[in-house]
Amino acid sequence: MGHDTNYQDREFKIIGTRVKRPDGIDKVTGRAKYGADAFAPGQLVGKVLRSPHAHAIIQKIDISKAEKLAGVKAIITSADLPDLTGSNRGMTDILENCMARGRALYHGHAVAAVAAIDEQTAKQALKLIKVTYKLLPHVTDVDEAMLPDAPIIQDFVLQDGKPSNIAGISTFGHGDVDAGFAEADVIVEKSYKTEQTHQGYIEPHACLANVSSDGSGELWVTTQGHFSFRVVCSTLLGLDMAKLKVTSSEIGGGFGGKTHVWTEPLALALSRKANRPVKLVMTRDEVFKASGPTSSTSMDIKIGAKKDGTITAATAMLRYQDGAFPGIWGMLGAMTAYACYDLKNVKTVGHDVLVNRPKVAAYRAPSAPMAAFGVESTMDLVANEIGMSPLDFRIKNAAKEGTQASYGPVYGPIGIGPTLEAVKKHPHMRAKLKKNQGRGMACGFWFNFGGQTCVDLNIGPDGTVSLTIGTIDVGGSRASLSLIVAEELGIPYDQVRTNIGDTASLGHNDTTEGSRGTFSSGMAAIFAARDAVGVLRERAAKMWDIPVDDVVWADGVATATGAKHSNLPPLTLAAIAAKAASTGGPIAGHNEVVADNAGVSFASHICDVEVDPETGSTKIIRYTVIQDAGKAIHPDYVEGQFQGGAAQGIGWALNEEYIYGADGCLQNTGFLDYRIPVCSDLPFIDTQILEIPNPNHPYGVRGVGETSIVPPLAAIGNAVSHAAGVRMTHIPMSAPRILKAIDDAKA
Amino acid sequence: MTGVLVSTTINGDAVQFACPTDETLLDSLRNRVGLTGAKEGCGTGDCGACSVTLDGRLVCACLVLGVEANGREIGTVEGLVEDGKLHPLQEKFIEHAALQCGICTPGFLVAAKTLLEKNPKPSEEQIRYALAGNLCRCTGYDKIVRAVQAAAKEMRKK
Amino acid sequence: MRYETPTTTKEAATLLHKEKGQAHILAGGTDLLVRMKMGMTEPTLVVDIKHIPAMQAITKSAAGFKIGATVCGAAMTEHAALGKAWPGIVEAANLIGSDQIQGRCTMVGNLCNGSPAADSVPAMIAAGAKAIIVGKDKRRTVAVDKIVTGPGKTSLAKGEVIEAITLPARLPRSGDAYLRFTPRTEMDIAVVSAAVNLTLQRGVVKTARVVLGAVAPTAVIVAKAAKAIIGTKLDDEALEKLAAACSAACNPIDDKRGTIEYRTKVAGVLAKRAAKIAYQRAGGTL
Amino acid sequence: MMPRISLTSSLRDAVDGAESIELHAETIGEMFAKLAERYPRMADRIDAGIAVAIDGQIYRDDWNTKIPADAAEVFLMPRIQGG
Repeated sequence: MGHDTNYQDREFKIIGTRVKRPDGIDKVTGRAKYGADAFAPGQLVGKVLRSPHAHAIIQKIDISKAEKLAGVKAIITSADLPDLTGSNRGMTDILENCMARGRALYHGHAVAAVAAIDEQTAKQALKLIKVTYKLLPHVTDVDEAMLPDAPIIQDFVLQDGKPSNIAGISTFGHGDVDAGFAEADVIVEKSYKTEQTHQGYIEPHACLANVSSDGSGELWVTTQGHFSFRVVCSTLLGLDMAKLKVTSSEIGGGFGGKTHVWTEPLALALSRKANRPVKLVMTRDEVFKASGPTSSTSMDIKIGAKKDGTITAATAMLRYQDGAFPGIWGMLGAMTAYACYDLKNVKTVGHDVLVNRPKVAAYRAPSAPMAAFGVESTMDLVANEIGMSPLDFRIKNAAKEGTQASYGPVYGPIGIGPTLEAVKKHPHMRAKLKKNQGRGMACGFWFNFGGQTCVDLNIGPDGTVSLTIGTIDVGGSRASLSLIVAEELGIPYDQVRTNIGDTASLGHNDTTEGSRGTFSSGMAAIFAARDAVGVLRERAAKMWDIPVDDVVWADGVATATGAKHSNLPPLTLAAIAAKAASTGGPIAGHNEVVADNAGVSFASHICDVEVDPETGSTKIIRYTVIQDAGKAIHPDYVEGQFQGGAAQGIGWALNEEYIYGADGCLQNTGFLDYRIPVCSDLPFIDTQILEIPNPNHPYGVRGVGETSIVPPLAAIGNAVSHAAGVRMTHIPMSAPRILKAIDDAKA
Repeated sequence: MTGVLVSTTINGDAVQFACPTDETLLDSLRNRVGLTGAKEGCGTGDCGACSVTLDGRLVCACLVLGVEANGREIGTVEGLVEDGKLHPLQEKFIEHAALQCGICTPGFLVAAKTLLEKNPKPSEEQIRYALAGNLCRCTGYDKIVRAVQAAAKEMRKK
Repeated sequence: MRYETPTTTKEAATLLHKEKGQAHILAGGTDLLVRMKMGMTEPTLVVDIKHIPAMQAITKSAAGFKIGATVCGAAMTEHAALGKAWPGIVEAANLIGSDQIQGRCTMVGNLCNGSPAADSVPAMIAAGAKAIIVGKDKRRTVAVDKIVTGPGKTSLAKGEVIEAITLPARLPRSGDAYLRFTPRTEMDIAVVSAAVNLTLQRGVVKTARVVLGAVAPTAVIVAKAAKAIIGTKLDDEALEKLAAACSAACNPIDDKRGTIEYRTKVAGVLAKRAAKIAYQRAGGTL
Repeated sequence: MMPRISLTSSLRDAVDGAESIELHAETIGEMFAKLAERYPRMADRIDAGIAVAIDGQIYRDDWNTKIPADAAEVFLMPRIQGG
């Protein structure tokens, strides 16, 4: 506490330079160790048996034959896990999602798990487990799940005292929307649907669990939050938190999907039962069926405006599915829907709806892209109706400092206006379009979070610096954090190495979500470095035998101030470190902080598409991302976040979707039919970083990771409407949907 | 389960391993030879994270049986470094920030190396199509394509 | 699982014939290993045919081309003479998967897998390709369009192995083309596809064959579509008739990859476009 | 001076339907303590997680955060999750 988190305007020496990342060499040589790359002596192979049905009572699980198979060392079902029924609902849901208790709630829901001496034996054992199911009616569509006669997914969910699939209704807004619509010259009302998508990280979930008979354990795992995994796993399995050491592997992508546990508690339980290490790696098929994709949605958007372009009222009725367990996804949609605009009268309602699909998890700015698709598509329609350019219409209504956000509070300084002005000036907006091509733009918002953070900075006897952090590195943050420490200490970047500590070597760190990695660990690193500078000054003072107040630290050296000390040559970090033993011992800096205020973030995207009017096929011709990043510590990796988010949004807009059959089973459980964009699908993605400093970070850093996935759905929808003359209201805008819209428009 | 002994050449070294006949080359490389650079992203040939070369041809190691390697030459990402020096593609991937999480990187490097050996001066479009079998979810491919272009230029200088 | 590497086609045929369990041929493995991974098949015998010299080469003779059963897609792309004579076949084979898949996949595998959406099959049928089939006791040669009888089903008897595909000698002023629709630009399965092979005489289409993929349980030869363009210079009216005939010949299903409506309509669009490309390749000017 | 504390609609049932409340507190922690004392049903909501926006800046965790005497607005909203 007591650290000044306010932004201080300053000239940076190396912040903002494009240095090489420290983990680069391991990652280009194949040496980097990811979740599935670990090995422990005597390790077993873990495998999970999953429900082939969308909804069924599990009447009996007969493991007798499987148990007898040579090489099988442990089999677990829900009976081997604690029954949390009636205790903390959140933990119960997590556990029952990891392993079905009594009822399989979705196709792919785990019902049993096996540990065996090798892959072949484990697979064989799964086949020998006989599960007797009694099929129940299922529902996978969000609108159908809200109908009065829909099959009920969870008994504890009630609306007006009656069983329901509506797990939550969240209302936001202010003003009087009825009065606002009455004032409007133009009102546009439109319904939209978006299909379920998956984060699509290339690395499947993988872990290596090792629980000893004394109740201590280790977990090596690919995760966005090893500290949170420790909390959840130890709670679920009744282990002492301090006795469970969780180490995060290199992470092969997460995007929110690795913020939750899926098979890790099962691996620990298997290891405990078998008394041997268990490696459990999900197949791609399992990742699609049984990790945490995003919601499919159904929405009604209504916007009214005056002829001069002033929006008088806006509403959004949002229905988001949560999968089989309650979540907050509809609520987040309702909070973010109109966050870009300055509205006098606004009301949004988010429904969280249960269906027979996997438990929804966060996916990059969770819930915001869908609501933005509805709102930003309707914004274009209103602009067209009143004869204003969609860009000017947005500029006129953009939120600014002092605007009451549609989700409640009043904004401080924010960046939506500057991104829109940048769109106006961007050469992309003036580029000529050819036949069958169209241009669209859209805006997006995300909150960004900070959270509990803790770092250690240790100075080695040779004066090199090691920073240990507890947030994981999804996209180059170790480079950014080394830059921050080097900047603070005034030393070369190469002299700093950032490592990720395990749960035994640092205090609790919140999960790396909400675009918080560089923001919050960066803040803690600054304070830890300043802490270390204090120690370095003390040590220099001791070496010189002068008062510490006469020592200043600048440009990587301690200098004695004052005429009395003019004969003292400056002491380098290495020189002070070399004498550490005789001046008080190891030199270190520490910081523990709750890094709130990551700063809300806004982006505006411009997109050109070409639509083949005979096949409905859409090609992205040009794409530009403009986003407020606050200070960009390492511009390459800021651009990388912008480009990656945009690419995910493009995939979502055009092709990606979960396809469920009438039997409630997921039909596309691989990368062949769940189509994430390939290299030849995309153009170069232009980026423009706006650096509007975050007033609540010493360097002005904001979260940057998520917002860029928000605008693409609508930007592409708006571009398609200009290219093909049809307004698409169903995501993905696949070729068959576009061709049908074109044909329907002709008829 | 039937096991066989396989004698093969990996990155120029003679290697022997025993494996079940139905095991994939990817599993043999990772679990028996200890080369974990090739990754399993899908196991069905759809992501390219396990790209290796088999007698010089680019393949997905998950779609080759371990036994098929007998008497043949395998190249993996671990073989890209020569005489302790990074391959220009490896240099440029780091320099151009062409990786974020890095899980797809080994596959991209092996695929890009195969491309540049066949076509030292590929167009942007040729690069994009040649790398279409390698999925990346972090970068939007932008910096990957630029890194391959830069490496090609660098290699032409030599 | 037994793994065998015979060195003659007959030896392979005998091994397959004798096997009582689940026997599979392994050439490129790009379908077989996926099915093994997904638990769709658990072979007791896998016969790797890549050690059979008779299957390994592309040869050109007065009779045309012979493409061995283990020749991978990449090797076809690298064969300049084949690409010059049969660009449609090569582009179809080249569309099967990524460069990684191309390093392994074979046209014969693509054919014998029996998928209605197989890319190389419509192109082979349009070209009048034949399959040389070797059994335990005898050899036979059959037109490619007689091989696949339904999704995943072929007319091959137990133990029969396709050794090679033959393509007829190329007449002057001939051209072929293959187009498919996929949601992505690469790494995808045809939602609908069309192959056209034609020969010109003074700019007029003299002979033609039009074949559609992914619109019925097997590839469909559309004789009416060929008839619509024979005797024309591929004017708009002929092309519209061709498209209408193609759409009329479709008998597709609704599935995760496309709708009946979409496949039916786009089959005609692709056939028109493929016809134009084939026409230009044959030396015609539109 | 006593800043007005506004609540998002989903929290209002816990404070007898009030849209806003007048309450003196110097920190977020003190505000939560006083809220829970005055409205017992708020205790569960606070445990479940509430984010606090002070003049537009969102705080999720740090209960020591000072509420400036001249704060124009203190807004209580659901604690949210990111990706």
